[in-house]
Amino acid sequence: MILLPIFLPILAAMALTVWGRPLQGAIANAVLSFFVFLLTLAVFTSPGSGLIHADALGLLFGALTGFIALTTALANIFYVRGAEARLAPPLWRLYHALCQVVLGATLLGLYADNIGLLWAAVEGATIAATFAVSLPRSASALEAAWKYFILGGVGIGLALFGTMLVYLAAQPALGPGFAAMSFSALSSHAAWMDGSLLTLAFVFILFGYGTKAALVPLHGWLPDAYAEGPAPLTTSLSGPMLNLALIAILRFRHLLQANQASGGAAMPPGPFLLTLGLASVFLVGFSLSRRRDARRFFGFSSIEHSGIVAFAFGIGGPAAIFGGLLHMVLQTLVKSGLFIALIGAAGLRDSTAPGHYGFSHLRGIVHSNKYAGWVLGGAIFGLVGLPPSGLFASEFIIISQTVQRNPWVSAPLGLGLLLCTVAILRNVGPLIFGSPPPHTRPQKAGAEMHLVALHLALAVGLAFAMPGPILALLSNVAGALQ
Amino acid sequence: MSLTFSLAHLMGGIILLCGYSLLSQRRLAAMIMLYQMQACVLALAAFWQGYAQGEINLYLTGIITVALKGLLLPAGLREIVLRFNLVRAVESAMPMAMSLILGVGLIGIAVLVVLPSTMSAVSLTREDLAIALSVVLLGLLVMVTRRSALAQIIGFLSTENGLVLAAIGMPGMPFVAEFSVALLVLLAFLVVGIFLLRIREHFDTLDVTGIEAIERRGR
Amino acid sequence: MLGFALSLIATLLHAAFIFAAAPLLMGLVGKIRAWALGRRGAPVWQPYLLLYKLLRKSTLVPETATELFAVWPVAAFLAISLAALLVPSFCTGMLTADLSDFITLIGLFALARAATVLGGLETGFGFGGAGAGREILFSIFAEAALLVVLLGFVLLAHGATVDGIAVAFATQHIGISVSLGFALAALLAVALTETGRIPTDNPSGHLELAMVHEAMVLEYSGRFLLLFEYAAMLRLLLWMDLIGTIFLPFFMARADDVLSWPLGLLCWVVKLGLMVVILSLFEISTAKMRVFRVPEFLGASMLLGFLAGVFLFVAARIGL
Amino acid sequence: MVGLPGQGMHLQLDALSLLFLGLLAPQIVASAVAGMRGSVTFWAFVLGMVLALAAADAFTLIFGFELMSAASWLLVLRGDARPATFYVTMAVFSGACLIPAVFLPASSVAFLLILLGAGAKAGLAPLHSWLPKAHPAPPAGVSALMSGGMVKVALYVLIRYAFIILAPAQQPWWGVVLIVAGLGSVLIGALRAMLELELKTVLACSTVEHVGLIAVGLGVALRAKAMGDPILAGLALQAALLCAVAHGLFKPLLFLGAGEVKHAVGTSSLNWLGGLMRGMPRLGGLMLLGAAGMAALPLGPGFAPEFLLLHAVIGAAATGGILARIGFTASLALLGLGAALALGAAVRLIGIGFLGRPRTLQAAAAEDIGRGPLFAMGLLAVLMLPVALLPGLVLQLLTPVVMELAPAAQTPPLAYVPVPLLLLGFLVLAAAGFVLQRWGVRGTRAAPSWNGGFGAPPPWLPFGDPLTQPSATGFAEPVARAIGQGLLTRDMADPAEEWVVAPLLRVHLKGVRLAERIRRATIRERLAFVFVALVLFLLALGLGEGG
Repeated sequence: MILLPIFLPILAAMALTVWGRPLQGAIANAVLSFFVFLLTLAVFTSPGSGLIHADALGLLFGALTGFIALTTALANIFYVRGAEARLAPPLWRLYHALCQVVLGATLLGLYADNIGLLWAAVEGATIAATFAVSLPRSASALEAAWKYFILGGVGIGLALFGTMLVYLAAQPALGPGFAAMSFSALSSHAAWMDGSLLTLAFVFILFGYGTKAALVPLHGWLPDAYAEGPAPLTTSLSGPMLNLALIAILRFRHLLQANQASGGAAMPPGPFLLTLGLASVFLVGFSLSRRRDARRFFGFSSIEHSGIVAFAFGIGGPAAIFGGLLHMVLQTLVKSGLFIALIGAAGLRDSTAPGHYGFSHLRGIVHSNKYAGWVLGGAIFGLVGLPPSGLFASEFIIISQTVQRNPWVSAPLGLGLLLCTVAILRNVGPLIFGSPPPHTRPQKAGAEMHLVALHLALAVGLAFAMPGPILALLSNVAGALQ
Repeated sequence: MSLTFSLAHLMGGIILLCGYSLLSQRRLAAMIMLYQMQACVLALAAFWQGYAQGEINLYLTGIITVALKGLLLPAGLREIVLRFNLVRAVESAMPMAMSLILGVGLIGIAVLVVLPSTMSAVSLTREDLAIALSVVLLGLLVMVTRRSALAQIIGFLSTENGLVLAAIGMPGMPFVAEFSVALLVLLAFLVVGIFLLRIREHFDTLDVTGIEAIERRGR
Repeated sequence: MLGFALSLIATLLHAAFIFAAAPLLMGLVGKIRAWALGRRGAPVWQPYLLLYKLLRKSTLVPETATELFAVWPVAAFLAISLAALLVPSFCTGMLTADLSDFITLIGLFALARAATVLGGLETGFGFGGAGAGREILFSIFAEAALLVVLLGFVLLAHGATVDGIAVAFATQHIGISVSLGFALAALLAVALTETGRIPTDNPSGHLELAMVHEAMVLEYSGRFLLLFEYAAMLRLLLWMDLIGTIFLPFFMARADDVLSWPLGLLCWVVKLGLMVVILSLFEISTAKMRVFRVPEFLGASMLLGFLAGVFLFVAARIGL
Repeated sequence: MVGLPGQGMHLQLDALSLLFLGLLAPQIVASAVAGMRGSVTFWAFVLGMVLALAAADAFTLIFGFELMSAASWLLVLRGDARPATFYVTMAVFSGACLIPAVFLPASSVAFLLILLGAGAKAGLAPLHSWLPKAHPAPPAGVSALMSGGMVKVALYVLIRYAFIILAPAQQPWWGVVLIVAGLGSVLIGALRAMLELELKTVLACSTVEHVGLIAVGLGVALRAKAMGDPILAGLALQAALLCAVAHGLFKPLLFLGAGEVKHAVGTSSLNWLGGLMRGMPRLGGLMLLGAAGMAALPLGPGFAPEFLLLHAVIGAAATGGILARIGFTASLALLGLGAALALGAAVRLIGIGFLGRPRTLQAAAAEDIGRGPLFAMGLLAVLMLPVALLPGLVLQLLTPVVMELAPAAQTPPLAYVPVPLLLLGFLVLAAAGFVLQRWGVRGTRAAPSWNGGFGAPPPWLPFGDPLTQPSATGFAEPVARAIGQGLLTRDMADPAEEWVVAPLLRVHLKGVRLAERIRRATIRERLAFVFVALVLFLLALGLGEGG
């Protein structure tokens, strides 16, 4: 049962590589994603067992991933209709196959209860994503893919080393064999593990998966990859991949914390995470103000949010972890919606080719289509921690926890958030309400804008009127992983 | 038992030596040569560990290693060098002596971080771990200090050798063969090099700085 | 009951006196100046004639003026006469005693000033605007200086009403302190500015460019001008009352015993006469200063008032 | 459950929040009637303010506060995009100061953070320079609510924390800091109000001044409370609260009026107005009332607070050490300067904008306001009457709030009683009227104005040559020369711009340059970042475990 959502897309990918015109591929992709979404919901009933069995965290983010994949695939249909001429049919097939591979690999990583499988999943997702980035075949796209490949490859290598070190550190507790690679076993035996080895392992894990999560200074690949690849796959669908990496970091951090809490020799994980988190927030805060390309711009903001989440994990404690997880969920919803809206907006300016996402080109969307303009504006506003944006709740929790547990780092965090918020909001004016480029005529907005509105509504609802079950689920996870 | 460890150390030492002397090379051919040697010794180490631990899939790992990394990849690299008649000399971002000193420093750090760990009830000793870690770091150093893409790839390959060295040392670790295969896929992508070909189409040299020309325009 | 009746009578007397004596005061000043300059000068009752003349003349309203043209003279006159009613002249303890808070007085001055300035801007002609701007500039420093000076009095008298200050200074022994001297100097400077006398302004000047007070009422005529003129006369008397009450509170009558009234009245007349003479002599002995010297002049007075306060604290031996 | 996950949001009303809500209500009605009814953002803005005032927990407070900031940012952005970024920067800054502050234990750090956060939002010097830019940007109704309401919400937060929540840790010097900031705001605000040309900007600057007055009152009260001086504390609190009430009434009135002027004339720059009293007498009369309050003239709504405040400062100068006393003497002088400048600003607003001759044909042709705005402004004007004529009564209504803020405080009756003054004035007027009617010639005669001897204007200038009448610039020129050059920068800009904003911008630019350098790194350099970071972490790890 649990294997279905993982391997259905991966197997279907093979078929998609050889079959179908672009539009058919897109539709098939959407249908598949729909089934996968249903399956991710079904998994709640039978979490499976053994190598692949999903815990609460995996289930939650699995469902989220399924949802994002579905909406992205739906928006992707409009995208393909608009941009069909831009890629050769075989490349389109490859592209849709890659969408499914990324989806399957991400789910595998989320559901796997084995650090080795997790690593393999991340590697697969990375390679697929690299391929996808290189698809447009333009010089800049190839260059972006090359960067992605080199940096991602190094990251994967480091992650593998860390994984092996964790295994090694678990020897005193669990001895050789699969047990020493299973999260559940590890976290229950963390106390008896070799603390110093575990710390060393955590550093490598942090750098390995931190590269996937694009924490500064490991972020080098992300902006270009976002900006150059075929939009839906490399932007909207990559949110779940960031989540996967962050969740991996969270799990390993928990091992370290548990070992240290029970008198082990491990160092506290806080300082490492706080350093990278703050570095991310600050660098983004300064980098955002000079961006002229929308996708690159919001790529940077993804880096910022990874940084915030890492920071929250670094603060530690159930509440902060809760805030971090909530932040991941909300930011994934908003960001994916935002990119869908961005593609739609670029469509309104009748060009969905990469490179046409420059702010100068998208100015004054509201003049092209009022609804689209407001939705896009709402999505951008949703990225900053000002109410009624949902992120206000998570950032409020995180900052309050920071003040209570580690007051001195709250000052730089506040400053960094201030920089990022202002840098994002100062683009809303020109982008949404500004004076449009000449010969801009009002047009009909695609139906994908409704998807974006759905995303935003979900984000706000989850933040300020969280249903009891989800609340219980999240707080249990946070309590277990503190 | 002591023989096991001493031989393992010996091979580890040789691998480290190759990794270190990669730093000092100025010619692509020599770097490829060194890498090939490193890979072969790695294969030997894999066999030896397999014999010592009685693990079949370690033999498998060894076979894969010698077949692909010992023979195929170097051949591919040489092919690339010949076909694109790349600049044979590798220009370095920092003075050779400097990078050598850094290399020593890295080894020191590796020892420093491994030292406090108590390897109780583990066949892999701290020395092996330190060696593997040093190889990994040295490989990264090569990637950082070399300007030509091929040299960077070689650095990456030797990093990956370090990983496998650590992997085969792991007592009864599952998936070791699978890991090495997965890594190999990565390397294969690198070296078979759709990228190199593509980049070849667009740029006359593999020198990565050439790519940055676009980047510098700022976006 | 009797006390109330007496103080009511005293208040009415006070009102009658000030409204009657204001023009006379102006006439005296002019006369004495003329004498000191060796001229015969206009008769002392000249101001009464002036007022009567204005009363009989027809009142012109410029076409460019708005409906509020008539409001400003009334408001100015109202504010000044209110202030004049509040400041005790010959006796303390009048009905207005509790209202005569110093800050209320300052507020009434501000009200009068605002009305005059608006009157100057009413028809939108150049001289009015120029005069208004200068008036505002002067007032800024004058008000600050006045407040600082007030502080000294309040600290000495433990009360903020002019009446209370007068009573306190008259009864309890304050003595001649350096701070009071500073305060007097500051208050005089402010008084000269507020009443528009030399050196800050020349009431008898005829060059519109140099005018301040006069410039603002140039467009007014007839009854409106009368109100302005009368307000100016009242203002002079009011300030003399103020200074006299605070610095020379000797022999001031008390409203609730009739027997002290004559002496109080006499002293009041003497005080006024004294100040008139001093004012006249001062006016002929100095020249009008340039407009942008005035802020320095008033700034200095503000500083004096400040020093008065400081010396007060020092004299009271207050530690850090 | 709505609100913070797991905690929800809680509301609760006490005397303080009721006072400020009551202060807000007429403004909201007025703004809605004046034309903001249809805007969703406006109602979100209102909701934010109400939430912040009625909040019982930190989350609700911050949520409302930030919602208020966000909504007003959008409104400013739609009005005029230029100041929006600066505004949102300050708004987020105040949020970033408040969120930590509400979670810190009662301490001086918490107070300073609150002061920074709430002060920045209220426009206290030196963090005020955004206010004269942002408040004029949106439609008049919003400007009115921002000046009259939003600023008050910020002050409410300041009051609630400084007087109630942080009371256990209170120090006398808290009050001193507040007083200094307040005096700075008074001086700069009043001076700029005297010099600015744009009508709405003048009003915004005067808002800065009044916030300063309130802050001085609060500071004196805070200091007195900490030093255990119940009378002074009561007096100063009365002054501050009454000032807030009065300002909350006449400032929205003035802003609405300014909006109507812009609507009728097409511009609200004083140099292009003039003679509006003729075309729009109703608006002119209402504006005159508001200006009287702004100038703190006796018998107007603004005088009683000023009166109380000056008495409070005098009272403060009568206590404490000699340095404190000298300081209060100086602050008295500064308040005097501020009051006179405010008078000048108000007179200039009326005299240049509404009196005199029209400077443009639009100004000459301006038509009077419609029913909606008239009702809105009339409502505020009517509510001003009790504050103006029965301040003692209003103060008695404020007593519970004073008691809540300073339980030991004593509230003596107000020494300034307008009614007898009014009576006296009535008698004087009656007498004067009688004389004039009895002996004077009756009636007036319209005649061409003397106009300083200028010749009659040519026929194509029906209202005379605008150049021959004093402009707003010319009217303010003496003050600009005498004081402006001393207090403002050379180009008559706000010193806060030069001393606070500009340096920060320079630092930010440095950061941006560095970030760009990092972004432009080649692949090798990016690898180097990763590598160096890894080595550093390992080094830290090794040393950490070694030591």
